Amino acid sequence: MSMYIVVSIAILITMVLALVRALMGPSVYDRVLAVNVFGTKTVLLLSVIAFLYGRPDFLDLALAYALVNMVGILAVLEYFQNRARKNSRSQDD
Amino acid sequence: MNLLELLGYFNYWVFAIILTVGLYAVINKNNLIKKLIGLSIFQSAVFLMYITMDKVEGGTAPIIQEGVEGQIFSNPLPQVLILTAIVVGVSTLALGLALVVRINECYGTIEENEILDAD
Amino acid sequence: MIDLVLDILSWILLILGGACVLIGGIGGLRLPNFYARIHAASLTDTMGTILIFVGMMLQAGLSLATLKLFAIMLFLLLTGPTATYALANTALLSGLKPDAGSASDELEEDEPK
Amino acid sequence: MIFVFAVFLLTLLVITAIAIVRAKDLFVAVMLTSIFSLLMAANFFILDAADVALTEAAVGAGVTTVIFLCALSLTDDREKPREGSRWIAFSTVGLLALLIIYATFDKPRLGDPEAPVHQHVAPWYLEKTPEYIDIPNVVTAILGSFRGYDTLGEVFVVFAACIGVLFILGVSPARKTKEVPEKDSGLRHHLIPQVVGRLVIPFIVLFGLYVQFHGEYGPGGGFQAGAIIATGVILYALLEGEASALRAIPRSVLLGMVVGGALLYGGVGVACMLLGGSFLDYSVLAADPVVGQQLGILIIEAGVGMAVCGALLSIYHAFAARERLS
Repeated sequence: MSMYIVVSIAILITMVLALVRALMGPSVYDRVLAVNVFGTKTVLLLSVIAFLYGRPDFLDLALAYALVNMVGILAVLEYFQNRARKNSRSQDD
Repeated sequence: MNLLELLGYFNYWVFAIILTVGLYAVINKNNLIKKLIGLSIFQSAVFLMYITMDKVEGGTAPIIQEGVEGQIFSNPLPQVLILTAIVVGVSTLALGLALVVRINECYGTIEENEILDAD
Repeated sequence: MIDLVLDILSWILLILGGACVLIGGIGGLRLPNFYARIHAASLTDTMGTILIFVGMMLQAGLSLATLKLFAIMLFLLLTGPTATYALANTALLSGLKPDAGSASDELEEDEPK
Repeated sequence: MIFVFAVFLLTLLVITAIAIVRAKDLFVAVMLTSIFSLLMAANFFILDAADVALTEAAVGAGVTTVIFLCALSLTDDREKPREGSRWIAFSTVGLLALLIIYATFDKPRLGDPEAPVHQHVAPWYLEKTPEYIDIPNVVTAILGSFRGYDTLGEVFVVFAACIGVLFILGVSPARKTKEVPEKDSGLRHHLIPQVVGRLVIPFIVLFGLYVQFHGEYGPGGGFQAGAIIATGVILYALLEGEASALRAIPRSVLLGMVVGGALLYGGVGVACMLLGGSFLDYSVLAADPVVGQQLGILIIEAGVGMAVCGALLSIYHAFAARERLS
């Protein structure tokens, strides 16, 4: 049981570090990277806590995050791509 | 009142702070999208309060396990209310954003004071 | 006897995994520029994930939980690096140059066009 | 120990909320919102609300971010600084916070089994679910059967919001410039996301179906499943361009799903009335009342899943199509 606690403390500290990076920036990409790290850390934390509670049937949650997390980052990629295209078009006009 | 008992109220304090932070964004920001973000923070604070109330000491999620006797379950009712509210929250947020997009097309800005000046 | 060995093994794996996650987190905060920080993030995304999940799988034994843990690990290993790739690509296309000469990108405060 | 984790995560939640409001760049605010949602889900999970955490996971990580980013690329992502004093708002809000904190001292403390919430109705639900409905997940039982009216109302709110978005964004934009050519749309030029995305999409949809039909035994149900499947289709739209996603699932099918899901739910209620029961009383659907209840919950969950999935996808397409045209 105690090893789960040790691991979750490590994950929690990493979450804080990622949050600091997300708040500091400096570039937007750093913030997006921090969001990504935060997402994977949440997956780890949820799985570890499911074991800590002794109810491994709740791993579904972590599975949902593992599958869905990438969509947000890809949406960011498309957002930047669209913005670059819009900027280049408005320069053409 | 010892420390642990005080910490028992911590969830409610966080609820109060997040609620007012969201409210601040709604009343004091000019940007309409920022207002909507504030509204969704406000909403999350309410979710947090409901879910805080469902916790029972030593309890577990209200899913009955076969072959385990004498389990304490947390209160399922607030969970049902909030579960539906989250999805409804996203769809109403989308409605608000749609309005903002249309406003931006008509006025060319999403700052509230500039819109009021334009009228 | 087997139980004890499994316990010790999963202890070691979980501790190592926690250490990897932590090192990656510190790296993500301390390294000087964006492209360097991506490397730190990849450490937590891959090595930390593998070690922690294998450690938990050893604890779970042969059950549905192990299968789910394996699935989560697989998807994290697939999606994590993809997301990082997408991010690095975006940054490069938007003009954030990986410059070996300058150690810091603090000057590029505003995001490039 | 878990309790300490909860305090820790809640502190991070407060910091994130303040940072969101302070952020000048709206894109940064949206990114921080997704961290906020992750923290929220972890807190829900620690507070024993597995179903709610799954909903937050399904909605917060994918759909919310995508819709926000769509709206941002249609408007402006810079917030203009505000002139004038903000002390009035600040002091009002601060006073309100102090008032609420003062009021919380009358509340029962976290986890108190004697709290008034736990005395009424809820014990009855927990006790009677095995007898009347006989499914392990009490949350699904309450959602589908005991408080079926409530859920019906929520489904109609989602339906109405979807119709509203379609009305507001359905008007064709005034200034039409040239459309983005199809081969440039989406992330077609990025090989790695393409390959991995194509690999992951079937699993997302499969997991969505698992959540839909496993909702009676574990965390899950129609709301979560609808959101997860919608996320899978949105991923396809991001990779292949919005137009080809619309070709795969046309708009009429999406609208049919929204209307059909809501009608299916209402129809089950009417069927119950025709079979001699009252509205949404599933016991009459089969010879054995327990089997009837289970059948009813299965059907209405399917209706909810269809309606939510259709609504979220219609909303996404309404935003994305506008982006493509303007």
